[in-house]
Amino acid sequence: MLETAATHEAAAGVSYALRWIVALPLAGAAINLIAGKRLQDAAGRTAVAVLGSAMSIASFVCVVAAFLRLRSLPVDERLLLDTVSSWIHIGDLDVSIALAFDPLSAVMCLIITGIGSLIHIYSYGYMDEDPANWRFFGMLNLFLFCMLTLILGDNMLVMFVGWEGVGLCSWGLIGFWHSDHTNTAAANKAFLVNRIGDFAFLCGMFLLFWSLADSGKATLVFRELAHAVPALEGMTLWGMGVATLVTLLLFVGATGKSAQIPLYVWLPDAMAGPTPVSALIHAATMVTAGVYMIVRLNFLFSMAPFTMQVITAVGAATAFFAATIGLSQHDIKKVLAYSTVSQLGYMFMAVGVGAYAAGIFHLLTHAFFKACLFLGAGSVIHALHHEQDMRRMGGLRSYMPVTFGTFLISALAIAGVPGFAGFFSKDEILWRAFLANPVIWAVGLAAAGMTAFYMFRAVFLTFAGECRVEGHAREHLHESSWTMTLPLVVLAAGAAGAGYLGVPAALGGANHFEQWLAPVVELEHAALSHAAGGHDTTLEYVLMALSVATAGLGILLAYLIYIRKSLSAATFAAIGGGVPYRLSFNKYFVDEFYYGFFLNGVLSLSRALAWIDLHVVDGIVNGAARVVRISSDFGGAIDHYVVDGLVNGTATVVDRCGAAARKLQTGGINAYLYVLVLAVILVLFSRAW
Amino acid sequence: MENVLSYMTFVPLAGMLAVMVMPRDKHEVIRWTALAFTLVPLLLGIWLYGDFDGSITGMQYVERHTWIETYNIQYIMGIDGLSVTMVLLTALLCPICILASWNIEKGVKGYFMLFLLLETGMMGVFCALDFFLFYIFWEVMLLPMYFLIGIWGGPRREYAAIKFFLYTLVGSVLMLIAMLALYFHGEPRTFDMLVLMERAPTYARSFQAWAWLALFVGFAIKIPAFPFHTWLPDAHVEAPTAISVILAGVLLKMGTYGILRICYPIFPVATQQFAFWCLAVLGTWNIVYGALCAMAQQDMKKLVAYSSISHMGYVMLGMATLTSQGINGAVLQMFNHGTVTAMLFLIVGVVYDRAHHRDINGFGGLASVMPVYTGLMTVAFFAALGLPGLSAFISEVLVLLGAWQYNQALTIVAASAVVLTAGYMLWMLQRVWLGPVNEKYANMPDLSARELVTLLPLAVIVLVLGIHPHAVLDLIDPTLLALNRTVADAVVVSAQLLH
Amino acid sequence: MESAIGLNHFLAVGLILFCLGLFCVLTRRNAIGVLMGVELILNGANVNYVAFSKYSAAAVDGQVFSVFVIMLAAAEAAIGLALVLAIYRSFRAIDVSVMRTLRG
Amino acid sequence: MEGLSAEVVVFFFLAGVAVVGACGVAFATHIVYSALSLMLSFLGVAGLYVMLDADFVAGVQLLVYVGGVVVLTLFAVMLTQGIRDVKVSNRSAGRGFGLLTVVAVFALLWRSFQAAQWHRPVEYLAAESSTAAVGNALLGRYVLPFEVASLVLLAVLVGAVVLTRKETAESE
Repeated sequence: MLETAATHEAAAGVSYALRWIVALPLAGAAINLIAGKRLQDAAGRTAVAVLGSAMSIASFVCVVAAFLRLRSLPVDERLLLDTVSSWIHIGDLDVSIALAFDPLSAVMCLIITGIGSLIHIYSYGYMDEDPANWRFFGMLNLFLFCMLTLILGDNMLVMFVGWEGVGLCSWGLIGFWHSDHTNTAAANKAFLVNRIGDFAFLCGMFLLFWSLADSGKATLVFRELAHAVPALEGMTLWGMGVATLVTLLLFVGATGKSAQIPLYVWLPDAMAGPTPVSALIHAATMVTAGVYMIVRLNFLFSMAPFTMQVITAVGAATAFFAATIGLSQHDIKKVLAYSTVSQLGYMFMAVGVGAYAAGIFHLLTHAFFKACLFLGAGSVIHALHHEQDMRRMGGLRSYMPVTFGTFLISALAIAGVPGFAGFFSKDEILWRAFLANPVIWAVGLAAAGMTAFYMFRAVFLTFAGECRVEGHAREHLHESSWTMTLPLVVLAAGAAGAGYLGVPAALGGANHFEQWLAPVVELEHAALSHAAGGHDTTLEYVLMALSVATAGLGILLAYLIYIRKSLSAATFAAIGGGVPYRLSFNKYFVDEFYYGFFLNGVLSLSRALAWIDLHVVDGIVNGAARVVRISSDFGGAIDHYVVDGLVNGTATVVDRCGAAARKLQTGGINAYLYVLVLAVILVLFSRAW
Repeated sequence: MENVLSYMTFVPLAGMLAVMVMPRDKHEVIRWTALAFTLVPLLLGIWLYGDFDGSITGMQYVERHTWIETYNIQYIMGIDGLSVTMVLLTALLCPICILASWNIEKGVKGYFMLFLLLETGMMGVFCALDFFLFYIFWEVMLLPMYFLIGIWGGPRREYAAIKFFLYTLVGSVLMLIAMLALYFHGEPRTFDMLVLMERAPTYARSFQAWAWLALFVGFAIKIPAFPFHTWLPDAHVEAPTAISVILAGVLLKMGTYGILRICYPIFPVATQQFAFWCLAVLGTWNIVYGALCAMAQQDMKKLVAYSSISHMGYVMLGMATLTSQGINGAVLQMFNHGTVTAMLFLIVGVVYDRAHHRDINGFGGLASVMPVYTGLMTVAFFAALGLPGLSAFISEVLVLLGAWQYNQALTIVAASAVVLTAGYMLWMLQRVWLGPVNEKYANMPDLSARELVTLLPLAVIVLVLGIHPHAVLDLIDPTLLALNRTVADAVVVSAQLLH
Repeated sequence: MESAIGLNHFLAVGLILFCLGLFCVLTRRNAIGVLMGVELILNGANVNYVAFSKYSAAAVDGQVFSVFVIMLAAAEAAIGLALVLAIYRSFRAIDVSVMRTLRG
Repeated sequence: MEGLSAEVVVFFFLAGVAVVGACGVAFATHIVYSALSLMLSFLGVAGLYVMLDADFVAGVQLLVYVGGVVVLTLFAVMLTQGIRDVKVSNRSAGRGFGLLTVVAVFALLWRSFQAAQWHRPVEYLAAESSTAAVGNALLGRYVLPFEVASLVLLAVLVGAVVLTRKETAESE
């Protein structure tokens, strides 16, 4: 009893009007999606863009205010709560529409609304030719709403609302230019693949809920879960620990949302959407939801070492394979997409080895530099009238200096060049991976090297060398407008400087970031720090040097191939008879395999069942009807010749009589009356006498 | 307002009489009259919604009159948490359907007369508490439906109507047998369901089993559960839009309603005995089978019809679980499916009115042509595929949550339908609304005000119930909990009686 | 006091009216004449009713019945005459011996 | 004879009026005369009702029959053939056979009521107005038939209107 009382006290939190953070983007979305078309027709696209951006910025301001409030609280009590209303209360299930704001959500919300606002501003410039700005900004606002709900949700079901809601927005924005079936197909693919993950997520949630209900602690509220999950210890289902099963199912959900093997296939296709969407949803925010969810439930995942190993392995494998695919792509957005998949792999690797804070840290830095890269790419694409093939770019440095500068900074950051944001976060992950398993570290290192290579391949192909732009696009080459470059500059600043939030102790930093997150992930963090056996700083330095060297190697290689041309890309492509190159270029044929195996399988099954339904199930019904009809025909024959024969015979007799009697029918009324009266007389006489 | 249920039931009948005496060529007058007479039950329904006490488990607004004394047949009307949702759904959908029937030009008078009679039948089924009365209303509703499909339907309307009629008639016959068996089984003879429920513990196991199965088949045809479902696609394809809406929105619910109203409390032991195979397994199969069949359809209405089969599977699965989440989810799903599918059929009806065909591959790019329509369509489609925040999600999640406790394997199979449902819904959406604009339909007008009025209230309900499901759950929860308990306790009670 | 006029007197009047009405019905060829005969028959019956009402313990039942009969007679007259008009329109005659077809 | 009491005189006068009127209906050669005779007969019958203490019925008889039916009949006569058209007015057929039949009926019924043993009331009812009693009966025991009667009248009303309206619809 005492323990539960204490639990409740700890979970009390400070009441704070968090609802405005989500309500403002929702209002923007509602206005723009319902009345936006008229607004745009009446007041021009600026109106809808300003409305959308204003809501986003206002939300950001609210987040900052909440963040400041949170910081003012003592470390142990850093929790803001806002219960909007009750939602579902049936039996053991008691779920409220409630929002919670703790250090982890604070980081996420700042990223989402901050970068989100920048991207809103950027979009104003990027979407200048599109007639449906209202829909675009409405969907972006709706996305912010859903994403913030996902992050702020106080329980798993509210989180799930956001979880699927971002899927909806992603669907709507990937297929934004819906008159082209390539885009809508990509949108559907994204939604469906996500749904597979959601299906597992739901099952995981059910299992978790009922397992806890068995121990009398049924809840889906994160704060309470932290105290309830130890009850799962020792429970098994289908020969597996319940904790393991739950976390595995949730992780499948995460692979769907965060594009990990095996459900990563939708993300590269999702590049069909407008570039700001790719930057916001498919790089900086939505795809990191899986990482966030695992960190949010870190106490649960820490109970399942097997799951953690699976996560680490999947993360590392994804990081590596996606990087190999990125090496050979020509489409600049595809390169960035695989890079995103790869970087997400890093994050999973981190959380898999229990380095939750490092995972979130990388999430943060990645949000900056990847958003910047995407927006930079978008700036280029916009300038080139929607040309995305790097083979038809080149030499843009002189035309678009700001874009080039910011792109370069971000590329340096993602490559892990010391001093830039990516260096700190990536190094932290590799260090923790090494502590857990050197093989994982080696894979991560290789991926880091490849990342450096393909990012600089992209930089060199796009901005350096001679200009290969053709047609009249070349004549109009120019730097983008300030609404587009301003976000680039801000993000590049982040890409350069965000790393200093979490400088590791080995480099003399205090790692503010990790400390900030400590209340959320403290248990595991403390445990692992001790497992590391104090601070083997020498080893850390060695590893750091190695990773920097690898990155340098990657950059050097790219330089040699694409600037100096002293090495030929063809040489590398020909290695092993060209098989590795073709595998990489064709993305290991995974799409084709999925398409042929799963999609066709389901479609064939559905056609077969529909055929069975029409011909067998309904056939039986119609057959039964036919049997009845035939037997009724048979009965009809009997009826006709035997039964009806009798009837007809009778009828004939009646007919003859009728013919005779017909003569009585004169049609004269008086005659009838006579008959009537005489009959009455007859009757009465017979009675009277 | 003690007789509110009778008013709700018989006002449409009065409307039918009113339409009957009108000249047949005064179409506008007939339409407005029909609308007025369906609005009355709606207004009463709104009042009822406010007045109904959800915390009471028993019957409310009970009216009890002797009807045919010789056979102890009574006129008993009353609603509890289970039926109130259905009554409200019926009251809501009927005016919408009248509006959706506005452009019927053939035999206007007959159409609206039959429609009003249909509403009386439906209301009666949900309100009647005397089994005989229930049966009468059940049949009353059948007849207009037959004519509405058979006269105002599509090219194969006669086949569809006869199929519907015969199928339902088979169900009715089985129900009649079970009803008479119940009647003759106790002293004093009665059709009073409340009395029959009290007698439940006295029924022998084998009697319960046979009667339960007879009733189940009768109701399963209506749900429709595999393998009795093949009348549904045909009926839907041929029926006019409004009739499809009623068919999917209200009539299908009568099957599951009947099981919950009659099979559960009167035959609790048999319910427990058969719940797994007949409800849970069959329901799960319905979910997956319906979804897969839907995916292969080329006709928009057929697709929606199969999706109905799939969604009704959730209801069966939910009520089989006998958990509070499952059964609440099931009844909520009945309501939500009523609104969502109504929207889907109305949406299909809109394009059908304009293009006169429903071939999924024959359209394309409607989103660019009809933005308002597309917005509402998106709400309906995403509600149908269970997007959180919209109504159907709550009910599906409750059903699946309840089912998980009941049987994990079935739940996993059933839950896999979330992927399939998303698949066929989005695929249809993509083929019809997205993509390059089909030149043939480039000038299709957007929704008219009348069509907007039919769709908008439903969309609002779908949104509101997604955020505030207790608007319905508060009405049904206590009743269903009591029902759950009845069934759960029955085995114990009957065991005690045997000793 | 025993009255000189008894029940039988009234019954006799009723009977005479009835018979004259019957005669009328049987012999008239004019539809309106037939209808008038029917009225006479009904009057005869009514006289009987009222007389029975007076000379029996059944209080006013007979009178009530006669009221109903009058009502029905009026109704019958109205409809009958309307029919006659309608028939006249199609046959240009109201002679019942001319109306021998059931189709208009 | 112990003298003709006023009652007897009045009875025979009224009965005579009724019967003479009826004879006129049956035997008049002109249909208009028949109709007028009918009115006479009705008046006689109404007088008989008064004698039978049935004031209310008498009143109804006057209103409905004399005021309504006869007028209606006259109208019908005029509308169908015009008042001056005497030719096809009131042809009768088979008078002899008809008379025979009627006499047979008369004999039969006369015999019946003469032979009948009528139950006499124990107390001879006082000669007082029975209107109140009729009123009570109509709205008490007989309220349902009374209401049904009103429905019938309504139907008649509508029916008559329909039958007559059709003429204008067709002729125009």
